[in-house]
Amino acid sequence: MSILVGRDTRLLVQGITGREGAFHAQQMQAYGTNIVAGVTPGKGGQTALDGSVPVFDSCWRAIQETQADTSVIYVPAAGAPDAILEAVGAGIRTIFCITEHIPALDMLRVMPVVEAAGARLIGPNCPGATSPGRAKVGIIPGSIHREGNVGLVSRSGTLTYEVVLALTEAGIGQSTCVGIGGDPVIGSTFIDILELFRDDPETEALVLMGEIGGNAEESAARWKAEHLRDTPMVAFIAGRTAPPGRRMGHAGAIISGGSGSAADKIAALEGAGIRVADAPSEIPRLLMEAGVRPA
Amino acid sequence: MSILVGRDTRLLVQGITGREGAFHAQQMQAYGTNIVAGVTPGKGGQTALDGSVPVFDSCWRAIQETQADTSVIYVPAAGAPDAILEAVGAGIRTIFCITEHIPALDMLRVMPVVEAAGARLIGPNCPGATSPGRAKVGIIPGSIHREGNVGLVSRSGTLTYEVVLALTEAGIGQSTCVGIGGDPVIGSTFIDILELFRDDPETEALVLMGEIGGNAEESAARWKAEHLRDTPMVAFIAGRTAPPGRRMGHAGAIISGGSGSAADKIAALEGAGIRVADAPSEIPRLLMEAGVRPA
Amino acid sequence: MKIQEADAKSLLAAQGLPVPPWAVARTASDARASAERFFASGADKVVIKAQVLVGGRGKAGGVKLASDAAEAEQVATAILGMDISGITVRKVLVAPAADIVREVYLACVLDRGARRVLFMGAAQGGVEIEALAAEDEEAITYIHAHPHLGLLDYQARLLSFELGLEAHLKEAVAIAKGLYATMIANDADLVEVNPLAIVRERGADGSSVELLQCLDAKVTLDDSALHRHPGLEELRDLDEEDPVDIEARQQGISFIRLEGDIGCMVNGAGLAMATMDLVKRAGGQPANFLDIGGGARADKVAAAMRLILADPSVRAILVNIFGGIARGDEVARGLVEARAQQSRSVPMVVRIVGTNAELAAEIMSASGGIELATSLDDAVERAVAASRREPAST
Amino acid sequence: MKIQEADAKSLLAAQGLPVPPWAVARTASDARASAERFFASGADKVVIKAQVLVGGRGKAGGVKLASDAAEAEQVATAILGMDISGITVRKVLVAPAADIVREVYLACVLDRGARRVLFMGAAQGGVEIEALAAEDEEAITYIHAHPHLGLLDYQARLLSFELGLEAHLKEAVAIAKGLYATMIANDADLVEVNPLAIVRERGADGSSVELLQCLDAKVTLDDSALHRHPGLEELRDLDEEDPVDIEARQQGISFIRLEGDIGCMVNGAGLAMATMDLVKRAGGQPANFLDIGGGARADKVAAAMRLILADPSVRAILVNIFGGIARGDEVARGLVEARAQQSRSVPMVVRIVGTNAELAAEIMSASGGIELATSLDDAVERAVAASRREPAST
Repeated sequence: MSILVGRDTRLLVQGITGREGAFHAQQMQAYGTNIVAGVTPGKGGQTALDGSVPVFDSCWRAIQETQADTSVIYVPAAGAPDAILEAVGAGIRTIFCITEHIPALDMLRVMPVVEAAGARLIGPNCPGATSPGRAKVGIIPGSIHREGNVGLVSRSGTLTYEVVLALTEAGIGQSTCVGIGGDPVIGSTFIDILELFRDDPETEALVLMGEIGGNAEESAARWKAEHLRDTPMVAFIAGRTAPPGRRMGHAGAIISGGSGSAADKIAALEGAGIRVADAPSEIPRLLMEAGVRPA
Repeated sequence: MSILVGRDTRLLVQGITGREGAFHAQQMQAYGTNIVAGVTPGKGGQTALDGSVPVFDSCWRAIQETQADTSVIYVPAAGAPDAILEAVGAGIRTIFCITEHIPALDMLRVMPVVEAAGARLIGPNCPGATSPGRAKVGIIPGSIHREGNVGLVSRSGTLTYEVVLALTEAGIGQSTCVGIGGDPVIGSTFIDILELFRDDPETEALVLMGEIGGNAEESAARWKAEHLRDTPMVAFIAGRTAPPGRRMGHAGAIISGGSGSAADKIAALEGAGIRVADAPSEIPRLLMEAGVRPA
Repeated sequence: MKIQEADAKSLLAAQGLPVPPWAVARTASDARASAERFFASGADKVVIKAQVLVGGRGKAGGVKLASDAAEAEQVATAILGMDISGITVRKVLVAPAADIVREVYLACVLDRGARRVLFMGAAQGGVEIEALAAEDEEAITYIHAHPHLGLLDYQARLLSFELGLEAHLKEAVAIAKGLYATMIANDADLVEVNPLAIVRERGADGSSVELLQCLDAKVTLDDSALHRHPGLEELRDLDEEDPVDIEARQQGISFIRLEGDIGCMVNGAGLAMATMDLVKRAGGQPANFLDIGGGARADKVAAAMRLILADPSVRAILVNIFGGIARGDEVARGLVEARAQQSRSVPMVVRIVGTNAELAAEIMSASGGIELATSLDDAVERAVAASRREPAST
Repeated sequence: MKIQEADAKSLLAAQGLPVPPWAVARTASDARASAERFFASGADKVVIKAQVLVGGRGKAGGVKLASDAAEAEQVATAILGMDISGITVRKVLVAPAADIVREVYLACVLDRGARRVLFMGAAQGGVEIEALAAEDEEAITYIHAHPHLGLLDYQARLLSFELGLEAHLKEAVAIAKGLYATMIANDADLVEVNPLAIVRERGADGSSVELLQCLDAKVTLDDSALHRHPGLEELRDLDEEDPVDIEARQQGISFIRLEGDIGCMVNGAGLAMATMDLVKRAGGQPANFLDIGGGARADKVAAAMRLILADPSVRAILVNIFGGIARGDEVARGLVEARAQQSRSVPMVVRIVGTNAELAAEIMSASGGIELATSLDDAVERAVAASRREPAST
């Protein structure tokens, strides 16, 4: 098994005819993801991916015709909040928003609608999720994965790839790798994803990739201590050397008002019995010390 | 037992220092209702009802100090939507809004907040509810009641009193009498109240007072046929002789676009096995024919 | 409150919606002058439409085309003064006739059951939505706006696609959102554009362009919200209102004149309807619906009495007051006073129950000329009987 | 984006909030002229405040009173050019000094965890909220605005009562709602008024009146939303920005200069932070944070190289690119090109992995002068070693 995306996923790609959407749709399909529909308003009736995927004017029509159950959004920031609302309104319950630079107040308005519908949003400004050997949704390079039983959740993009590659090279496969995004306001938190991993029988160990800013890592540490006491878990926090008050790329990555520092996060994680790696390359070793067996 | 209001009710009166609020607070207290607090912003620290009830600036403070669990609103229309939101925000879960002439779009904005909090709003533009011998909340004259086992729910004000008096004079007591209000957008429907009566062991028969406009009576009839098959129920529909297209006083009482007529409603009620009275004075007889015994 | 088409169009235009130009005329010569202006600015024909607040004006002959100014005057002459469902036409709207490619229907309305604003759209316009719904329910697209965020962009697009307006997507989205904006800005219950039309116009370079226009507009306003839109109260069409309706409104009395001869004065809308129903059931004919409202003060009672007696058909008056907020003695005093000022003698049956009912009975007995009833049924019976008696000579 | 106090005050005033008059001066004589105007219109004293985007200006001596124009000029002279936390003061704000009765704190901020706008209020103003929170958590009232309806009336009242502003309820409610309006109108992350003060003013008749005024204002804006507020981009204070920061922004590169000597070029913010951390762990000192962003094109790579080399302290460059969206060969080509244009010779260690990594390695090997690393750890070690080597003579 896996979480969020898998062999049963029927994927809808919003913005499939755009440059980003078209490129990644091709990559996802090549990986084996079952893309059943695309949506670009005004291009209904066309096809994408060499005629293999029908394009619709609206999510509503796309779902009526294809029973898509998961959506991924490559729509530019100005239209992305509406694209999320459209997916929710059409009945999609798992939505990945890859788009970056969505204003935070737009997300504040969108989230209550997502929640009221009982839908799950991952992102925005996230790399998506890959269940190796099953499906990938988003932009994580498919080639770096290996099938296995380690679940990974991360606030970063390329740093996630770095760790996935390190795991794969060490012979440690992954059940699902999830990037939740680096924005201040995101749809799914570490805890939301950890809950899914808890309920996945194939996930036997966890990796959490955090960074400075906010207190999501601290909350996740408390939750893990309470609900996942027996699952081995290793973490990494990026930004140990970041100066306070400066935004480190991600809008969410800023140490402000004496909170959000790497030191606080590491202390919270270690306090919850989670080993914190000094470098991404250390993570495989720490997992093995915690009992994970490479293939 | 009874529904909505009873001996345990700890009532907060919003607008207690206004003309209407002060008069009805006195009436309610005289009936035996446990009024624990009043709210009028800017008059915190004063008292009402001859010093027996403290007045607070906010619902939040009132609840902190008095553990009020039910609220009744006598605030003018311009401030009433905010008063509802304040009660909800402070944690009150049963709110009666007596105020009339609240714009419908204001209620559209308020209702999702009420629902999201899991609160119950009765009204606006409603006379409130009385559980005879226990408590009255709102403006229904206390003297017309008699304790008993008939539950009454109505869209009207004085028409409700008419029927209550007829029941009382015929020796038929009431468990609770609830006026849900005659506006197009109201917080609790017939069905919401019927559900409460269903779960009240003391309520053995029901009276539903409907009127033209909308289709709340039709929905209630279907619900009753499905969920309250064995409970005797009598109904009355006001407006049999009303001409279409004219608003009969209540903003909600209008026959439009071929729907909302008394004939349709009566047919739906009778189809659900509910006896429909031709006159309010007939209701006691129909109840007795259905097995209700007068005291 | 219903408002005239021309006023509804102003409200739409104020929200930036595309409404072709129009003029309102009260006389045929004004209509001709307006038509001349439209012909001068390039119109091939003009349309002249009766301005009345009732439906069915098209079928009644209240909408006509004219090809030149003389014909416009002739048509306006025919329409002005026409009777449509009992309303005399006092104004016409004059507008250039559009070159219509296709008509669709678009409206938003308060959906009380769902507690949402409901958009309704149909690819077929120009017909009544109720008729269309009865014929083919599938022909109508229904979408609920979000209660806080309004009509979302994707919902507006969805409507546009379902209406077959994909070639005009941006315009159609803006119009749908504009309908919502009109609703919110004015506290409307209903904003209907029927037809919303694709019309052909000549571009600056002589080529033909197609664009969307709101050719008709219907807006009804929430009476409870009028006070916060002072400008909208002015749109009330006093021409179509009875003077008694105006007085009733000013007094805060709900009053609707009917065909019968028994004047009713009741407190509470539900009880007022039930009282009417009982009159009819007892073989009488109610002359009106009248809800005097809460806390009926003496002056309000007197005003209600004037409203009832303004109807010469009234042969008996039935007063039914259930005192709760209203105090019976005050109502009684008002009745006695009104009775004293009454210009013609009409039998009056009064039933007052509730707060201070005994005091009320004393006051009325002392005054005389008022028949007291013991119950609602008794009051109704007495009033029906009274309405059949020969009027006493004054 | 941070903006200066004077600009923040303009944004508040634009929402109708009560902000006393102010002027901005870049020279002491301008400050004197402004002070003279305020004295002429009745001020007893003026306050002169350094305009810098860092905190703690009060403690640093950047806020001073003056009792006459000469003193104002003297104070302005002292403040202008002053260094506050590494920033040179280039502007001062001049305003009439208020007669303060009491100061409170009021702010709204984006609460990321709750996904709501959070209002914070304290009856004690003029101090830093973090300090106050650390001292007495109970002293602060927290209220979340509704995500769609904003700060509700009752919430604004509640804040006002908790802040002890019951004597100014209407004003306080309007100000709290105005803070929210300022946030929404400008897509702000933070709108802070500290102090919000009850000030005493002379009324027209000479009597003294008390009213609420926003005496200081701090607003930060959401960079992701700046594009939809074209006017706000102009508020960016280029005086306080490094020229390299300006270039970085124009290129869409996230760049922060640090103290060290190893220039870093990385794609992705998380990986860029991790790379810095690893450099420090290996005993080196990163000279910067640099996230080149997604799909790093050759020209962007060249620009990043210019940004890094503009720092004379840089003694080695570490490039770490994990190709996903970014194609390794394009990055390599950009690096080779930039290397060719480089004015001074700095050792460069490159690690490229992912899409087209082999092709990238070929391109860089062919060019020469670039040290290729096999892993991130390897790259970091090599870069730290290179930073310690004596520079080669050019």
